[in-house]
Amino acid sequence: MTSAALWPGAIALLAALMVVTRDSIVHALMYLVAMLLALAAVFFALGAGFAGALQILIYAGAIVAVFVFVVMTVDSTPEALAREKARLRRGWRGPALLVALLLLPLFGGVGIAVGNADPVPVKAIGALLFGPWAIAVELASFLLLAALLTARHLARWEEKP
Amino acid sequence: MSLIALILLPLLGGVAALFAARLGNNAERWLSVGVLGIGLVVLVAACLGGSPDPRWLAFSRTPWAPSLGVQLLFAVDGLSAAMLALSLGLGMVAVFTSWQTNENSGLFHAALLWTVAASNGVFMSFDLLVLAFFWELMVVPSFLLIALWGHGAREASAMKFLIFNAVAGLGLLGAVFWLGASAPIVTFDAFELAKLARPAGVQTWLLAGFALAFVVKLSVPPFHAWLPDAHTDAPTAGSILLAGLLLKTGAYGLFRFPAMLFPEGYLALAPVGLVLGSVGALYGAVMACGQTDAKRLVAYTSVAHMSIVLMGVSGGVHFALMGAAVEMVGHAFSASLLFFLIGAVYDRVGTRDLRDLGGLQRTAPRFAAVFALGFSAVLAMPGTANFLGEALVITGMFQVNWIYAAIVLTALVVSVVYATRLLKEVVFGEPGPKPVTQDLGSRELSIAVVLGSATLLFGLLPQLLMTPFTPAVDAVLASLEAVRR
Amino acid sequence: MTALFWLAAALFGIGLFGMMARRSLLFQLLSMEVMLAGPALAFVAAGAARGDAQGQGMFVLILVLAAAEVGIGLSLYLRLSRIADVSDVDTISDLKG
Amino acid sequence: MIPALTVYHLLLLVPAPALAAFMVLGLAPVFLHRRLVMLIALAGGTAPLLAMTGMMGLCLTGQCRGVAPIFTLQVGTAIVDLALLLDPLSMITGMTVTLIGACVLIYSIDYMAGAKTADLRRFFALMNLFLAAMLAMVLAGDSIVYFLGWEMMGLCSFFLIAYNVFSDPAVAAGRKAFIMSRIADALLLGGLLLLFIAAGSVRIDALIAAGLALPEGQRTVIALLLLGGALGKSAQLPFHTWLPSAMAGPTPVSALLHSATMVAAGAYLMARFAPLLAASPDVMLVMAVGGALTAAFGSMTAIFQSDVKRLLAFSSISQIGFMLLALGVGAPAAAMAHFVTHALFKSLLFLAAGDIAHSAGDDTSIAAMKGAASRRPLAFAAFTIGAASLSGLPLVTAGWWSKEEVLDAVLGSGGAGRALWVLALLTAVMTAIYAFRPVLIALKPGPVDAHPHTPGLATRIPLVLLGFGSLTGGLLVGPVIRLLGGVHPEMPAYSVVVAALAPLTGLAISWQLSRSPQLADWLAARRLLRQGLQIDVLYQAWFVQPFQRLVDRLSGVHGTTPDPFGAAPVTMMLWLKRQLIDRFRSDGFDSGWMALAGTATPLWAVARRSQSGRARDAVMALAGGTAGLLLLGWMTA
Repeated sequence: MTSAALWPGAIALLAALMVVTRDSIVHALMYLVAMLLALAAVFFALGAGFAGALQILIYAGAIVAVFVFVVMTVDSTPEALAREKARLRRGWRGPALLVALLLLPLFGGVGIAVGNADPVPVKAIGALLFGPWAIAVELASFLLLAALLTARHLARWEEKP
Repeated sequence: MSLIALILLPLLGGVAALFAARLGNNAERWLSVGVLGIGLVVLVAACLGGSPDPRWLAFSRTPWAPSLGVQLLFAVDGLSAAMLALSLGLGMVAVFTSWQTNENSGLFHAALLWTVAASNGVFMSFDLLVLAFFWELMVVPSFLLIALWGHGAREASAMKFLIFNAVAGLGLLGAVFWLGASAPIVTFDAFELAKLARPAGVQTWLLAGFALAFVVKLSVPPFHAWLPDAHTDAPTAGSILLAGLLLKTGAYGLFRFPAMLFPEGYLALAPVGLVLGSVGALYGAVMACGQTDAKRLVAYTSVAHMSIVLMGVSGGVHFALMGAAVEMVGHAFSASLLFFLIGAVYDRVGTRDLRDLGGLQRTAPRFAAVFALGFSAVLAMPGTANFLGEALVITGMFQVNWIYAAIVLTALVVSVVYATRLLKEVVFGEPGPKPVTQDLGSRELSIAVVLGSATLLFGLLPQLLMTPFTPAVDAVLASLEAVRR
Repeated sequence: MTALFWLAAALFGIGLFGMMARRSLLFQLLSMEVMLAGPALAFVAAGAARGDAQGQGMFVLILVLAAAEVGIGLSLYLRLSRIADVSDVDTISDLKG
Repeated sequence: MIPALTVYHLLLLVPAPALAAFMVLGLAPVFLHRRLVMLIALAGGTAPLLAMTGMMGLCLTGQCRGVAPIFTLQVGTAIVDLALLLDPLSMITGMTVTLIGACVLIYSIDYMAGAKTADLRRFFALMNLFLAAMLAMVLAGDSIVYFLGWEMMGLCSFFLIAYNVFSDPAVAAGRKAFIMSRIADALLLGGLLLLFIAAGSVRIDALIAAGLALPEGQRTVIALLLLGGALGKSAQLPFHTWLPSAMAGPTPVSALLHSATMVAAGAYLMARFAPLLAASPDVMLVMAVGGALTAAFGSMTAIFQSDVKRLLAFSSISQIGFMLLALGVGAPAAAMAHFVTHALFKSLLFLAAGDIAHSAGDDTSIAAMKGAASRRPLAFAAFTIGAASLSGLPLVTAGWWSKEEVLDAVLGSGGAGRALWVLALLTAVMTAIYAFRPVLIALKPGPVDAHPHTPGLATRIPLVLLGFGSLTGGLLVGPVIRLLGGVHPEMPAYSVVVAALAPLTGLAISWQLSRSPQLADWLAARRLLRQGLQIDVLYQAWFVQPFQRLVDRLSGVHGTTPDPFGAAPVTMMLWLKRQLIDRFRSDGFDSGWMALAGTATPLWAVARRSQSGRARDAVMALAGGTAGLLLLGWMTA
């Protein structure tokens, strides 16, 4: 089951790399969709079908759709693309080094005692979310509401910004 | 317990006035008048209620901090009662005087009531630590009155007032601590402390501490420098409280405590008091002749009169003590009347400079008539309480040493010089560059009539004062007599 | 199983790289999505390994967080795009000390 | 407290109407119509006369020694018991005062007609208050009421002299009078209080008895203090300077206060305490000599005056000198008899002079009297009668009878009395000289009436009444002296003849003066004498200016520190502050901390560069920090 997850996982990794290195935002977005779908596959492979389904529906579906709306406002002329490329080329080494330093202890130190367990039924997730975690869920809903209001407020068109 | 109410009423009334000011409709003013009126009723009830000790009209003892020997020990005799009535009554007068003061009126009335509360505490406390507490407390609201609602260099004057009185208060506090600690069981009960024998030298030093606080508050030269400034820059109500109450606390303290606690020290320091008083009586009178500010002039007359009170208190004979007590009351009314009138002139024309004033006789005849009354009182015309007091002091001085009597008589002569000058510059002559066009209104007239008729009443019916004062005077004489023998 | 955690760490690292290296605001937002995917994977993987529902529960919460973040982030982007050059966030430095 | 009423409590009714009139006029805060003001004033002024007449009736029926206690108060061991007293002395003085008061107030109705209502009210209020005060003093049976009246008279005198409040000289004259009489009052108060201590009571009879029991030295001091009070109030040497300036007041004021009644209160005081003074022969001598000198000085100075009112003022000084002379030789009865006649003719002179001055456009100079005989015949006649009485023309005038009594008493006292008698005779000659000078000038032709207002009934009645009194008052002298218990000494005939010749001589000289312009010019040129030897100037230089300099110095007029005595403690505290506090002002600890703070500034400059304000840099720093922490954890694990 783990090995079944590794292939889509590798795809997700590649796709993620492509996301952060593309010049064109549209391409990056496409790779993001790819990465999300690959992750969904990973989830299915791990037996977390509920998570996988949510990943496809909400992430790859809803969130990316919002991104698409925004991306439509971007002026993506060849000059702009060239400028973006030049910028990336100038300053990728520092961040890369930092990330390597960050990952080094993670790869080196993280070990997880692995056991094989049965897939979790969706019913258990529901019982968890609306049982012991009810307060967390409510807080999350507050967060969403707050985000909604904030977004509406920030994006409102004003004559004089 | 009702005696405590005499302090608590104005104290809490002041807090209430802070908030009542928001209600509008002069709520804080009527509240203050009501509180003071209730205070008068309480005072009368307490004095008529009787007390176990025939020496006192009212007596109350409540433990407060027994481990420190501090208690709320209040006693009222005729002298205290007169002073308390004066404080409450003049408080009312002060409220009516400042009916037009609108700026931050809540705090103004609070400060006014707090001054009354603290001086009430001084006038009846016989626990010395509580006395010292009220003594210092008294300074703060008056400081506010001068600093916030005064004129001219009010902050500087208020600071001067505060520094002089707070520093002098340390003398009292130090002596009180010494006294309390020297008793076998720590106590600040003046009656208990009076029973303990002390060497004459110690008594003299302790009395010096007490007297410093009292004499500075009494503003006897050379400790008077704060008074003219404070009076000049204080609002009218502040001047009335200053002249009517605060100076009197000094006189009251000198009257009550030195002979009671330190009879031998009293005898040792009496000549100092007499000399200081006689210098002050002449100095104040001469200084008053040279002032150009009307309020300053009256302030210096206060210095002179309070010096005469000091002489009377230091005299140690019946007439002198009685004269000092009567003079205290007489001066409270006459000085308040003059300060009130000058304040009324200032409100109208915005100046108190004698060179710019004049012509009240022509433009405001009622004003002139009342002014003449205040003028007669400050001159110590027979028929005013001031004359009675000064004549009694002179009589007593003749019994002590004729030189002191001659000095008071000389001061009486000089008083004509400054009083006629005040009258000449303010009432007589042609109206100055800023004439007073508006005569006294009915509110102002009634204040003036109350103050003026009080002066005359106590002058013409002296028994009203002298009968209640007799126990206090006799007590002083008795404790002195015990030592002289 | 460890590989999946390495994968999660790598996804987070890549996202972080994007955050640091890209100067266009939109790219940074995308990178953030990538970053969020890392922990999400780690939670789901751990939950699957233990057979515990909490892993997927956390995923749901992360999902909500991501949704909120995208909503606010994009509206901020729109707002900023009117007053500044959002293709280079380094030009936005009003907080400079 | 309040004792049972007796018939003598009717004495309270004597000053009461005047006091009531004062209260209504002076204190009632309502508008009063002009006529009402006059009516009230008149009632207040004349009712005391009626009440006093009743008391006189009581007195003449033999009940002439009564006390009306008012209230009693215990002060320590002493008793203050206020009372009014009716005895021959107070009866005679009271009658005189009420009579003159009524006449002057009636006269004032007409005289003050030109004044504004408000001023009129003030005038009459003060006149009534004065009358009440004077009567309180006269009828006082104790020193408190006595001094009350005494001081209130001074106060009224001040306000009435300064009645014209817009005139600086008037106000200055008022202040001068008030201050000088206050000095005398202080002396009197001292004397009365010393007596009070000795007696333990304030009743005048008790005071006198206690004073007599005192040792010689103390008694002399007290007598001197009382004499000082009398000299000041009566404007005798050396206090006389205030009276001539006091003529700045309106003429009725001069007539009532500053000639007839208040000024003579000193004589009344001396008569009241006569038994006490009689026990101090030295003081008696001082009083007699002082009185004689003042009489001579006053009459001599009066000769040189150019102003009628000032002339009359010096005349008052001189005549009261006569009274004190009589008192000094132990003849209070003669003194009081002279007080009565003097009050009559001196108020008559003032009232007549006032009317004449009105007709000359309010000019009170002697020169302006020319033509008065034709302008105002009645006033002129009254003035002439007054002058005759003043100079004491024999037999027909009241002045002669009373002056004769004084002269006889002086001569009869023997010893120094003879010298004083000669001086007094000289004074009598000079009195006639100055008294007739204005009369003779008034006979000369002069301008017509400048004041169209003809004198009404209110002017005529007092003039006629007082004129009649000035002529026939001599009949009263005998009874007065008998009532007061005086005896007329048997005198050699020559003294009577000489005394009768003295005024006639003076009249002759005066006649000569008016005929010879050279003499008149010579008189006018004697400035020093006209100004009373310039004693005023001396006082100015000796007392007023040094006092003013002292005041100026103390109040910092010339750049000195104002209020030096009060500034002393402040200066001392500031010096202490400089010495103690300023020395520790540079605080070592504080400067250490400040240095530390100073080094932090460059550090801050470096540190602030790290704040680029770019979000990416913040993210990088965050990532670096996290990486560092993780590496640390990994390597140490």
